[in-house]
Amino acid sequence: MQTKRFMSAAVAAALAWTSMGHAAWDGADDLPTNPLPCDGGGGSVAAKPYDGGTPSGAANMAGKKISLVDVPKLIGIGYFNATALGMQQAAEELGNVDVVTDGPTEANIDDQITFIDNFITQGVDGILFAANDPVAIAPVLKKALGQGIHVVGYDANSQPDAREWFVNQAEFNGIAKSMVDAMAAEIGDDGKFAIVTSTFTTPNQARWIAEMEAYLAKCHPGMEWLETVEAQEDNVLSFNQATTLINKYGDDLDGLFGMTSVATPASAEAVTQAGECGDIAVVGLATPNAMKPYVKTDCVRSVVLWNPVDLGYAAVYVTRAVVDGDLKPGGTSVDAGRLGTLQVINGSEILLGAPYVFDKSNIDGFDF
Amino acid sequence: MPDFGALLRGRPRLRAAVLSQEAVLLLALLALLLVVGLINERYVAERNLMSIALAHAYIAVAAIGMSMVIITGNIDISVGSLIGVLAAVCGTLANMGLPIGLAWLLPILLAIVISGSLGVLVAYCRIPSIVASLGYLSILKGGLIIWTGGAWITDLPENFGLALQRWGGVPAPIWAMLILTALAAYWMRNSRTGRAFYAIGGNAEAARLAGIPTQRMVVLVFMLNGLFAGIAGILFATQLKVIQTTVPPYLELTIITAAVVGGVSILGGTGTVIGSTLAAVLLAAIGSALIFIDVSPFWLRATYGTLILVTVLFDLHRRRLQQRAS
Amino acid sequence: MKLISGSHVHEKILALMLIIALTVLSMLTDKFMTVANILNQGRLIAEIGLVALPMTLIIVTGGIDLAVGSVLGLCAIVLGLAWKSLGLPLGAAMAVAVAVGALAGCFNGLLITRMRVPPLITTLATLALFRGVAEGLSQARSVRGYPEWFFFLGQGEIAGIPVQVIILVAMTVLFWFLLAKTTLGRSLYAIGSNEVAARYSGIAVDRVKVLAYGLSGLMAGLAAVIFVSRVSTTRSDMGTGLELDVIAAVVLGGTSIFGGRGTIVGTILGFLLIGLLKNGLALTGVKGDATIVVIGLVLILAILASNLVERLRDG
Amino acid sequence: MQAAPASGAAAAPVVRLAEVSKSFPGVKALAGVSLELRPGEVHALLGENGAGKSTLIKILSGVYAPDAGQVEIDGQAVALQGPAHAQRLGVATIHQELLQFPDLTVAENIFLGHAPMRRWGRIDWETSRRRAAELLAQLGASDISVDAVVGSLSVGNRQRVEIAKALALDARVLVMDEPTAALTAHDAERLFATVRMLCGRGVAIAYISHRLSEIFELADRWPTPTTTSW
Repeated sequence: MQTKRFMSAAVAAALAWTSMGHAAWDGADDLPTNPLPCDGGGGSVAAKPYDGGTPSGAANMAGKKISLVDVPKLIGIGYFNATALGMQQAAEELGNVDVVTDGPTEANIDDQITFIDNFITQGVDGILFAANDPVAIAPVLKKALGQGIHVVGYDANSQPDAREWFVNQAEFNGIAKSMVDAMAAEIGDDGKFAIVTSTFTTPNQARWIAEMEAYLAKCHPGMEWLETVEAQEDNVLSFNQATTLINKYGDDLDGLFGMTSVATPASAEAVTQAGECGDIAVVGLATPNAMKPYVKTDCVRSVVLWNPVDLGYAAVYVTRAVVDGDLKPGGTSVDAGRLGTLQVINGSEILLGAPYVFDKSNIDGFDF
Repeated sequence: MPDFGALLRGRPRLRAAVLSQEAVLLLALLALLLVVGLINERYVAERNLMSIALAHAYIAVAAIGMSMVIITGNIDISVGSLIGVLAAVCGTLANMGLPIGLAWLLPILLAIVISGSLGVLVAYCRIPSIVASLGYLSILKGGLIIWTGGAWITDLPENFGLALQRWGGVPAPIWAMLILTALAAYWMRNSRTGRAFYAIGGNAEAARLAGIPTQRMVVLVFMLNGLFAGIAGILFATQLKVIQTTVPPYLELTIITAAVVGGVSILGGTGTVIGSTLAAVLLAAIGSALIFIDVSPFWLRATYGTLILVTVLFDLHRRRLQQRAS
Repeated sequence: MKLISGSHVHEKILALMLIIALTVLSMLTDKFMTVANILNQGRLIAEIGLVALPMTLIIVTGGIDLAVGSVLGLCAIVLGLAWKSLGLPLGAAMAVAVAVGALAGCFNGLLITRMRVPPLITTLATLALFRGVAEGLSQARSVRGYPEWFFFLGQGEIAGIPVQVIILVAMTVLFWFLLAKTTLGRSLYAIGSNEVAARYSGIAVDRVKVLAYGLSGLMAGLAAVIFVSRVSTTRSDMGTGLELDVIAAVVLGGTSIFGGRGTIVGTILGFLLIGLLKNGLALTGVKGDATIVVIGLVLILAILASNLVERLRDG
Repeated sequence: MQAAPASGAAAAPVVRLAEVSKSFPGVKALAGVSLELRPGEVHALLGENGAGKSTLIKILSGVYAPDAGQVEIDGQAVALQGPAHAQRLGVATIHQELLQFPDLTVAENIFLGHAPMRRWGRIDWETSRRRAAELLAQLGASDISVDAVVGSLSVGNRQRVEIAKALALDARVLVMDEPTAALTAHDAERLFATVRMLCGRGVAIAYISHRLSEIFELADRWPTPTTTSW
């Protein structure tokens, strides 16, 4: 009978997948990893010539009022609310910049492209972006450059030649080192951990995880990575996935990494509700406000993050400097208001600084 | 396959019980627990069982209302957005300093009003429910972002966490799921209105000619959907210490899937809310099991989709068996 | 009043709404009503239009296909893998991707006709299944580095007109002819208004339905190839949420969700109204979230208006 | 030609239509139709499809209100407010396309909308099933299980359930629209017997058919062409 035949085929297929087991994760973008030295100190990278793009025939707006648009990966999450806030602060300080933030409601490559394209048609002086996909976004960014619009990225990069500068919150290997070292400090060099991430296709998260794997192998070979689960950018799903991991591994689980500002507080909540505070460490990227309850109850000792308000703030300062001619290809540093002077790395990236580690002593000093 | 037909002929009640989708789902759930429990006994430990039930308790509550709507031959694809909006309203009211009870109650009333208006569009303006609710999905989702800008609601009052309370060791959402399912099942079975819902879904024209005020009933069923979505929204909002004010991805599809896998015919007229609750729990159990038995995370969704398809095919097979047996 | 007499009431209302929207928007901003902008918009939304065409056929039969977005994602992955991992020539890989789309659509169609699973349930399940297969096959890897010539489909132009707009126009004519002028088209309407009667009058109902779902998969495959060419990369999450955009365009176009009624002209009008509204509102500085609200309102109001007009006409 | 009424002398009509007209935009569906239905009589209505039969049936069952003319029940002019109102006044209709609920049981179909109730608005299933069984027994249809799903029954049996439904309403007038259209010869015979039995109990029956032979077999009265317009 057809129904039966179909069902047995389906079940067989399901079992076949099951037996495939889970493989470690390598970032899946075929880029080399570059783990930092174990004992601190920056990895030295050879200086690279400028590899960004150049807008063709951009009007000289030096010192004049410019209007910028900001297209984050998605709107409606705390992280990009914070970057948008930083941009408004910078615009207010500078006085000659307008910034509008608008973007898709889901981290969707197609919608983001449409938004940028509409802004090009609308006619703006500059576009700030955080890419959902480095390659997919490139054609539309190149189109903007071709029409004399300045293009600066932050948070999530595109192909270098599709934009002028990228404000890098922290290098991938730096984040990886901070996260892994923080975890090792809590669970020891033979601890076992699992990861809760957004999706495997999110480029930043994938790179961080790949760098973490490389750094683990190099500096903490005794730690055991149990598995990685996806939880979208969804609070409740992150909580449920973390809870399932806690239930699955029981006492074998020593730590949880949260790879997004959604997954980390949800993982902390899962550990709290399971009554495992102190037994299961939570380390992750998160905003301070969401983590305060857990840091204060000592359930979470350290939260890794750059300051996204500063990131947005820097992006606007960099764009202003580019328009004014203060930052040109080949430049080595840029002045960024209250953040002081930021260094150019990697050809066309501006480094915000080392990732920041929040703990009980300083978390109350931040509100974002 | 044994001849169920012969075994059950002349015993209509036994036949109905054995061949019901509820029995099938319960068996599937028990089989899953047994098999995965043998592979990893932690899967059937009390706390994981509790986590499974807890994970989809609010889905199950929302699926009760959805089942009723589908039983009348309609559908509501805006329910996920509605729950997102309600959670934000609930948190905002609580942080405005309203008594907690009101912060829980007002969103439920709001949900009844919003869903009721959807029902009016469907019943009186004759807009097909899938179209009207597609419009509502956009409006609620966009409206939520305009209103909150996506800022999380934090610093909620201490006693806000309704879903975190335990009564007799069992979390409140599980109680809500069990009690509401039992009440709704009894009401659907034994009240004239409940039977009218089945009649409308089975044959709307006949229901009208039999003197059932079909338009009012459709508005009522959407209001009930709002009631259950409202309760689900409160359970959803109060289970963590922060409220994420965006619409949870694919929430409406999960709720509809629970109703459909629970045996509610998308064509209207059949199905029970017990089935949809069992299905909601089964879906959570599958999701958990896939992690416990180490399915490659890349193949997780494909496995999940296959299992839904298998359940649905099995349900159809069962129905055909049932038809033949009688 | 001419509007309410005669046939195609809904199409007339839509055309009127479209004209009003165009007029108002072009008064608000001079960036909107330009050939360059309109053509560029066509490039950005062509995939939705391509999938909306066969969706019209399906909804006319009283069915629905929620899996189109997932089929698009699956085809994109198949295209990338067939080229990069299997080493097929890119042209062959494109053909394989479209074929896989058609097969996925036929799979839906067979479940619906042979197993008699209602379309909504079938495609709800395969929405998860196909997306899952795409994720499983891709292992979350993007395929990039396509040769330049491949980008012609998605980024090139012929006589100043984006290539995919030309494809969309050609396909629109083809589907219009199919639905309005052929026996197949009549069969689709017949199935939608009374399936049993259609069966009794000798229409091969099952075969026609499988064909409709197969076409839907095929067009999703074509859209996938164009999409990959437009964005130069392949990801397993491509096309997420596409189904709702497509269904919105089709029902706004007046195709009855209960089957038996609908036209390609209506679908294209609905598709244009949504696309140009989104674009025009964005150009006038309305934010994306407010635009979503406007689209939702327009959807409800358009159906409401045509119901009202029909009621007036029928007394 | 007029057969003698089954129950002796002509009783007063239960339902009387006087010069009833109904139009739809562009169509005059009924023009001045008059009709009397008496207890214990089968009143045949003969006509081709589209001759206004369905409009007449909908007026009798309270779906449409006439544009002109009067509907009288028990000698009183009434304005039927809808199907439920007509049912309350004792007029039950069995539509050609058997308007039933295929997923619900026989008992439930019989009592849908007027089920016996217990306290707190609960349906009294015991009583429903018992009374349904009694009604089926009266029709000689005890072979139908009250717990069977109607969708699983044969057309003939579905029709008997539909008649039981009318009995449950204590209908004094039964309107039957093309009742034999989908029946086997055997089922049709059984139906005629039932119709005669109902007549014997004093029910007035309006029997709509286009099969002359049936009309001759059953009818006590049928309208002459001069009084109707089909």
